[in-house]
Amino acid sequence: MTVHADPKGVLTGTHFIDGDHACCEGALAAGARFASGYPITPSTEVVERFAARIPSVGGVFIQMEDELAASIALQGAVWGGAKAFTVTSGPGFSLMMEHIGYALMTETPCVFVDVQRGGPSTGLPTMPAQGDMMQCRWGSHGDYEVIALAPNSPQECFDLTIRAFNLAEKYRLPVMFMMDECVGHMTEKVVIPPADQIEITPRRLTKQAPDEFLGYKADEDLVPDIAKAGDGYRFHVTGLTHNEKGYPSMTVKTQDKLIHRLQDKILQNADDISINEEVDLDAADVVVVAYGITSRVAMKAIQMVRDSGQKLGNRKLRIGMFRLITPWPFPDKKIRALAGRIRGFVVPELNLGQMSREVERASGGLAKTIAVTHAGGTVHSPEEIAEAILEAAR
Amino acid sequence: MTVHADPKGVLTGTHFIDGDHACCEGALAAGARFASGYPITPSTEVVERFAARIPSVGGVFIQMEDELAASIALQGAVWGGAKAFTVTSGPGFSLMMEHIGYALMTETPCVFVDVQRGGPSTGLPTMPAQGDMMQCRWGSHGDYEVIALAPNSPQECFDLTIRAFNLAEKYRLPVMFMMDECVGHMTEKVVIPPADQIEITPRRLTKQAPDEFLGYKADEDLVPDIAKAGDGYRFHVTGLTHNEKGYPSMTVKTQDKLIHRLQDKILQNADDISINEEVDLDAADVVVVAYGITSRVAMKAIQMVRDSGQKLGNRKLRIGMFRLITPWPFPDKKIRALAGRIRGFVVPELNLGQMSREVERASGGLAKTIAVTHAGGTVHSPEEIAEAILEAAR
Amino acid sequence: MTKGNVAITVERCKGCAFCVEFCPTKVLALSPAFNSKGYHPPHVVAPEKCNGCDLCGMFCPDFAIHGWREKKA
Amino acid sequence: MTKGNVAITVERCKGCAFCVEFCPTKVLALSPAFNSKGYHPPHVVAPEKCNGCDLCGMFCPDFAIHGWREKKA
Amino acid sequence: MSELVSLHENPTEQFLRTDRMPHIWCPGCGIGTTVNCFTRALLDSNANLDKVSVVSGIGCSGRVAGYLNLDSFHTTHGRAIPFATGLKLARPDLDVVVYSGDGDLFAIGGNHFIHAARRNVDIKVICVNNLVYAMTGGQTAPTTPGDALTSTSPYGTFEPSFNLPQLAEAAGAVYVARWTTYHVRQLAKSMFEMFNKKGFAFIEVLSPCPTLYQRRNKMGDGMETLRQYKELSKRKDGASTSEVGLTRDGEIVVGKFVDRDRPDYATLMKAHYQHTMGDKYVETGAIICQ
Amino acid sequence: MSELVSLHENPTEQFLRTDRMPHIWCPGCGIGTTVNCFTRALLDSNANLDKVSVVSGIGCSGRVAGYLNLDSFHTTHGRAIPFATGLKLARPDLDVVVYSGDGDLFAIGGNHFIHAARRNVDIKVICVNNLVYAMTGGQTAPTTPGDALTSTSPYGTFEPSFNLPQLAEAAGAVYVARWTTYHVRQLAKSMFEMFNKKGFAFIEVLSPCPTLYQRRNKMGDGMETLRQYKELSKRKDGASTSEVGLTRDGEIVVGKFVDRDRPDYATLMKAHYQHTMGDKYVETGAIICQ
Amino acid sequence: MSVTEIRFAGFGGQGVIMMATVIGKAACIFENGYSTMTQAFGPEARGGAASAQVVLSDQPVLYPYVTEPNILVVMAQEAYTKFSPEVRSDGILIVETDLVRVTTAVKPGVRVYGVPATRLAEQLGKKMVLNIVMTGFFTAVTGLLAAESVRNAVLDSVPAHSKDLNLRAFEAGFAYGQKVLEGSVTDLATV
Amino acid sequence: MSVTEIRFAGFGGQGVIMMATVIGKAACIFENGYSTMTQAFGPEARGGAASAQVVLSDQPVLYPYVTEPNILVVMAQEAYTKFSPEVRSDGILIVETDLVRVTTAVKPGVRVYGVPATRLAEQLGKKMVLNIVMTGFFTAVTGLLAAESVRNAVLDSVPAHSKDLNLRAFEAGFAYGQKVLEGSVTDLATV
Ligand SMILES: Cc1ncc(C[n+]2csc(CCOP(=O)(O)OP(=O)(O)O)c2C)c(N)n1
Ligand SMILES: Cc1ncc(C[n+]2csc(CCOP(=O)(O)OP(=O)(O)O)c2C)c(N)n1
Ligand code: SF4
Ligand code: SF4
Ligand code: SF4
Ligand code: SF4
Ligand code: SF4
Ligand code: SF4
Ligand SMILES: [Mg+2]
Ligand SMILES: [Mg+2]
Repeated sequence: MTVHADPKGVLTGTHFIDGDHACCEGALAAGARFASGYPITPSTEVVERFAARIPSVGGVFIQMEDELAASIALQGAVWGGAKAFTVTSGPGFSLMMEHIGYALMTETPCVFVDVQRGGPSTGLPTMPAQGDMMQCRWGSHGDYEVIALAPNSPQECFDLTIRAFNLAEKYRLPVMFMMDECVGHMTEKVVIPPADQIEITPRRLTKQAPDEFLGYKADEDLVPDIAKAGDGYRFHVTGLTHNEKGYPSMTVKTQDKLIHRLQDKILQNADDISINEEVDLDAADVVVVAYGITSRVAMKAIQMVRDSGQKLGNRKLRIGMFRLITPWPFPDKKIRALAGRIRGFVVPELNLGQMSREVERASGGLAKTIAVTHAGGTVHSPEEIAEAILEAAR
Repeated sequence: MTVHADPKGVLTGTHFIDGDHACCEGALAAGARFASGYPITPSTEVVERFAARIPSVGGVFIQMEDELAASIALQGAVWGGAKAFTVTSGPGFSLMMEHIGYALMTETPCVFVDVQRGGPSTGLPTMPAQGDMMQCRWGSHGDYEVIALAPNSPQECFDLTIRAFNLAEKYRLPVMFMMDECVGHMTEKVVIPPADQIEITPRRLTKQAPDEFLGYKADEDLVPDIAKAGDGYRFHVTGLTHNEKGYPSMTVKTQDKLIHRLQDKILQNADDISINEEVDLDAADVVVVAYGITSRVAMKAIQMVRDSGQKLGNRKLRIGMFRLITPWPFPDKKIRALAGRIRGFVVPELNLGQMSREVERASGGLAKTIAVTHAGGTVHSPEEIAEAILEAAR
Repeated sequence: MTKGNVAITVERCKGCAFCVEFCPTKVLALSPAFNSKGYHPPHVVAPEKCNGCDLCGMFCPDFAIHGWREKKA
Repeated sequence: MTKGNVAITVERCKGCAFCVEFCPTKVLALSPAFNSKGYHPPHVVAPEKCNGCDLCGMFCPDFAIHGWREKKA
Repeated sequence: MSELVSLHENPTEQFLRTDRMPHIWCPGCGIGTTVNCFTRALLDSNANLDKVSVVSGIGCSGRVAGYLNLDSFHTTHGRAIPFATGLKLARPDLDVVVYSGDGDLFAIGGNHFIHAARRNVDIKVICVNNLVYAMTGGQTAPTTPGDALTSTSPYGTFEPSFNLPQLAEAAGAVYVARWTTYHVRQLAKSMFEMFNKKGFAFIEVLSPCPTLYQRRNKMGDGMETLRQYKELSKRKDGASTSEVGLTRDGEIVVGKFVDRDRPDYATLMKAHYQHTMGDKYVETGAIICQ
Repeated sequence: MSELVSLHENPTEQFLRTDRMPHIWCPGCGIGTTVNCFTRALLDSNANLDKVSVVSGIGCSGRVAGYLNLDSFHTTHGRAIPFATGLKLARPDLDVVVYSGDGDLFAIGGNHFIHAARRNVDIKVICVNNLVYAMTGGQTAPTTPGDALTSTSPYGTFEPSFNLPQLAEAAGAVYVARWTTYHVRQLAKSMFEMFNKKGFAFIEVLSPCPTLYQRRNKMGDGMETLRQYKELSKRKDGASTSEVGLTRDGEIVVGKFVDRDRPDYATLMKAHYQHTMGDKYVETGAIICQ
Repeated sequence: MSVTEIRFAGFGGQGVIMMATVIGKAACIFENGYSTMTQAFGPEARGGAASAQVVLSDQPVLYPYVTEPNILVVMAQEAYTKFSPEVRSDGILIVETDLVRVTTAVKPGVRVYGVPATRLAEQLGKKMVLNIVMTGFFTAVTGLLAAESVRNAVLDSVPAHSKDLNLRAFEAGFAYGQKVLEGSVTDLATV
Repeated sequence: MSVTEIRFAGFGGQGVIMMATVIGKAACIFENGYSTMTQAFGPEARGGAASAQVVLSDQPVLYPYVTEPNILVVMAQEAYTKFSPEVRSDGILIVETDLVRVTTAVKPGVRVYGVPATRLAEQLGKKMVLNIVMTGFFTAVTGLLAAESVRNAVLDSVPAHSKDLNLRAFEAGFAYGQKVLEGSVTDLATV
């Protein structure tokens, strides 16, 4: 069964809009009809557009009193049956950490959008960074895995937001949508296809009778079916360690089983979840690993090096690009395999080295990793990255 | 100049108290006279004791309305001149992430205590885990380094709390004190020395005149001197990117300089900050890396393996222990050096693998890393760890 | 007066005596016996006085007792 | 009447005209000239009327004007 | 009689997750009593129980959701109200009840309380006020009155406490009442009224915590507290909320203090969009994804 | 006259970080006007300026701390009050003023406001109420009245807004007043009074945001708003706070509404410990580490 | 690969962002190119400076920011001071002649065009459309995009009720630009 | 290395934790050993079960929890049911005879001692001191620690005003224990 987007939410056509607006359109196309937000630069445009669009589509936008409220109100809506999301930037994302953990623990399908700006703290509110990449993986207490996507253009803000919602439904979890200020505030052409060309993953609503239903008993793919409020299932949802019925069960055994399942439902399905853009990897000497806006600057750097005709021995230096479209789950195996056949990785990021640590770890010493760090506020100059490429080739 | 603890706060003598209480006594001995808290199991005993002790020592405990308030009120007190701390556990720690970032950015010396319990979310409120180790490193948005300490006994809860306060003052930053429920709720002998044997790092109060003073111009050790309110310095403190005067300055250059200094003041002083217990490393075949309560269980496992007379070839298997007393900054160089001469690391943790990733990364493929994970709720059985030691030796 | 009845789930009781105290007609008393958890549950000492008002049921924090009126046939 | 004075820091002014409007004795008017940021700052059109009440100074959001009374020597 | 017993079920029984009994509440704890009243009110209201959702925060009182055999949500500490707000706005067809403790709703959750009251979201809030943070071991709550001993006020509290009805009224609640667990019939009736009220309704129920409040304050057990409630309570319907503040052992004013009409959030929203957008407005009932 | 000009300095000047001028506020923005009143009040109060701390949250109004040449703290969004609470409790010798915006103090910061008022912490809170979140581009605030256009309410707001004085009174503030930036003399006087009041004092100042509130709502520039303030304001000292709610273009009740005495937090603490602990209590003035 | 970098700068309220949007849109939607538009945000920009950047290319744009503009459009003196040194030596500088005084510091080789866009807009009865006047002028003097494309982009970007007015504004600017090219007007204040 | 694992179990309010504290303290402060005390926390324990564990050793204790107790002290039937299977076959089981019925399921080899601690405490006028009675009894029948050490630990652990009462409670339990050892009382309810 293929489910298509509800045409009401789909603004089919060609648009010249920024990443924030495109993200909102993606959410609408994906079926999101509820958003709870709290304004914060540079993310507010997403909900501003939602507020403007939703009354004529059918649904609710509510501006809550703070990010704590914004990050839990959507979960109430989801348990009522809605597809829902919330949107923020660094300081607000920090405030949402407890509720990201709650969504993970209760397996609430939803989307958290973080448009990254310069940090830490209030930092550079209007300028780009990619400093929350580790936060989206580790920022809530306790242990878990996450899915995160990182678009590099307004078009991808649209396309990947839909994917984020679909993954959220398929795996019953909150998906982190990690934009950066540059992509969020950059206006480009965005093509929105007709609704019937947009595939939507429906909620995994249980088909069992209320008295048989176990809201936390997983299927083979490790994901349990879900019920929504009002249908007589009389289910219970808790952030405490719980058994298959959803009841609190504070035992070591229940904990072990639950926490491992939550981890494994991502790791065992990583091949389905993970997408990466792989360019010229086959015989590469150096591979640039990048994501978000930085991947574009990196591509420019690669072109610069190529154009300059750099040699390795007496042949042309070969440079590949591995773009992390889903930084999490991290593609350990692919990076490891690459490490075995190249000289080095170059990892430019608008932070002091976050995903580069993962590249370093995953490559297990088989290739060197050069982090091209940047404290944020703008993007790299292609030259910096080009230089690192040459260094990696040496 | 050696500064000693103020005898008023020091409960000299031999006590049979738990880790939470010992932590409070450490804070009092270190000179903490202000605490803002919000109750949460299994950390509340720390502030309960503080509330009982402080009126007869001189100072203030205030129970705030939530963790957001608790994690900023102490910073107000610090800028007034007090030494101060706050105490929480996982869910509250998640709520404190924004303010940890604020303390880092504003270089506010203080201590955040996290008594770790089972997570994620509400999880196992009364049972142990070590699932917040990566959170304390990466949980706030933007990029930064931190100092974290992990005691493994009530005695260390006392001793290392003093060290945490001293490091906070020396490096002008918030120090993370990462206990676990087991250590926090475990009662053992704690010896509190006389006040004149306890060394205290005083605040780096500026000696400059108000009109010369620059609150964010660093000394050689990359740490700036500080002023306190009320002394005529008329200083400004902001979480925005700021210049040496403390004024907002939202430029790429200021950001670069500031963020790198904040990172480097930890990394360049890592040798002074980092302490680790190194046992039998010299000719070790396998090294167990552990911290907190797990380090004790690991030690028991090591004894078990030794006692069982395991051989490597025709000599006894040699097992070393590397205890992370300061998990952050991570001892990259030491682990790398060890990796070059051993067969493998065994890293037992009460989580699904957090510091073990760092061991893996830092070892650069020179030795294997076996993570002995545990979802929490209790500690490992020594047998699990022993088994991993044997595997690492193979 | 309408005839009332009262039923007690002894094993749920935690012996708080709310039912005993607030029964308007003093139908109940705490039993000297223990239930398996070591609490003294109530027992009916004046069944004829029960009017089935269910005040005992509304007070009981452990859902261990309730009263009701017999329907007239 | 006490003699008053008024001083204007032209370059700080953003031309809101609060001072002009709320000067009780109509001492000021917006100047047709621009300052370097492109705003019309006020200028004094009736200096003799100024009583130094400093209402202009209290209204000015840009700290660009203030009035005061001459101290009697 | 024994026959009849087996024929007749405790009216609360059908509302309970009996597979989770016995509950964790202590002997003489008042939380269970409030649950009885709640179930009686639900019965009287003839609500479709499949359409009732209960949302709790964290605390002893927060465990109510887990014991009620309804769609139930044990959320995070302090956040029951915004969760309920999201649920209610997405599902106007549901009755959404927030059932939680004084610490949860008024310490960490205070902001959400005043904002939901301001918006007049159509949710029903029941606060079990045991004057303390019980679950975590008996710490001072913003409701702890007068000079009471708690684990974080070992020499007695000195902070002024909130007057919850006054705060609720000032923030905008349309229905405000206070009872104690001694007032079982009145409480049940008040809960019933609340169900029939559109908008943000609030009931405070004073409830004994013999284990962590009464014992530390040498106030005896649950029974002694109920006797005290009986003695000290004075019913004053319509009392000015500014005059119903609680003290350590003074008069306890109970009754219905506020009962007023103000359009609720969803009604305001609908009317506003109809007015400003006309035909372009797509009104939604329940928001349920395909 | 030119000679005199150079001899006489703008009284606000000494309070300014002149190296940070010009400030970022727009033409006709009212925030600067409130700063004038604040500096006049400080001058009149004869406060030792070295002992005055200003704490702001985040927002256009939150930038006040950064422009005042005092010890000043630009904290996180919504958290100025708890920061100020810590500072004041550690340093009772300081005057601690919280100076921030309506969104900062009453949206994200609402809980801290009511709790600090309840505790009666001796801090002075000035709220620049421009009816909107200005810094982030003009979104709906919990103070946005009636049917105003904002960037997140593109068809107009429909949510009821807070009546700030009523909330402040219900939560426990000892001094509550409201003015507009038209009322410069009254505002300065009120700020002066506030400095002399022990306990939690609150002043709401309505202030124009021509860029993001007035313009979107076709209400003209700052000047037009000041004229409107003048026209619509009605002074009613001692008015019941429940009757001073604001509407989109209705009467603006200004004046001092509450001025009562209640011991502040530190006084309560000290008295309580003296009473309960006697000699064992070590009273602290300023908490300053060695 | 041919890339054109354009910066538009002025102060808040002049519609600088809209100009950039129209040009960007014209290129990527009404012609078959690629374009990326970014804008300077910032609290420091409250009621102050405003600027936007467009990069046009015949291939997908990688680097999103303008470093050395081929074309600089300025509508305020401060903007002129700040940005004019950046223009490439073979570039084009377009100024609002009533608001900007062109100093001699302009690189030799830079072609400078001026238009009294505000005045022209006022003549159309609505000062607000000065940006569209400027857009028309830009279209004429740069010859970068077909007038038709830009015209469509204008129509696509403004609210229905003001389409007419904006079209007239565009034409006024365009016509003025053609005249300037013909040399029949020169209207540059230089210091 | 000699390690002794002890578990104390009963229900809330019986002072189980205090017993464990006293024994742990006696060992590590008043004798020259090491001891680690832990307790079971938990919301599920509200007014319900309470238990504490002590590990005594002549070297620093590494593993903090009790797995197979050498000594089990139980003061409630539920605790008995839950924990008695854990006792080592050469271990000691101590019960409050009025509250616990010892079933035949106890491992052979386990020595069982009983004391009506609650009754003895009531005879002293304060039911609350039943735990210290039990502690005295424990000291006597296990012989693990010097009576003097435990006595000191008791005095060190109770508030000043109740030192006397608690000392008497300790002695009562201790005396009873000595009598049991002598065989002069047996007071065990067995099923
Ligand atoms: C974020 C967070 N902070 C703190 C806690 C710890 N905590 C759990 S319940 C509670 C207080 C509950 O008090 P109340 O709502 O009055 O409920 P009661 O137990 O008294 O019924 C606290 C502080 C938590 N679970 N989460
Ligand atoms: C945690 C967090 N959330 C959101 C923001 C974004 N933010 C900055 S200022 C502001 C609103 C300010 O409104 P107000 O206090 O009324 O100040 P104004 O700008 O109107 O003077 C918001 C939402 C932030 N900085 N931090
Ligand atoms: S009210 Fe319930 S729990 Fe209490 S004594 Fe009666 S039956 Fe037992
Ligand atoms: S039903 Fe009424 S009369 Fe009967 S026992 Fe219960 S309380 Fe008493
Ligand atoms: S001081 Fe008073 S009278 Fe003089 S210009 Fe200013 S407002 Fe007018
Ligand atoms: S009030 Fe100030 S800013 Fe406004 S016009 Fe007068 S001097 Fe200029
Ligand atoms: S601790 Fe208090 S509130 Fe919690 S269950 Fe026990 S009596 Fe009730
Ligand atoms: S946006 Fe509004 S509040 Fe902010 S500075 Fe401009 S006018 Fe003032
Ligand atoms: Mg409570
Ligand atoms: Mg505002």
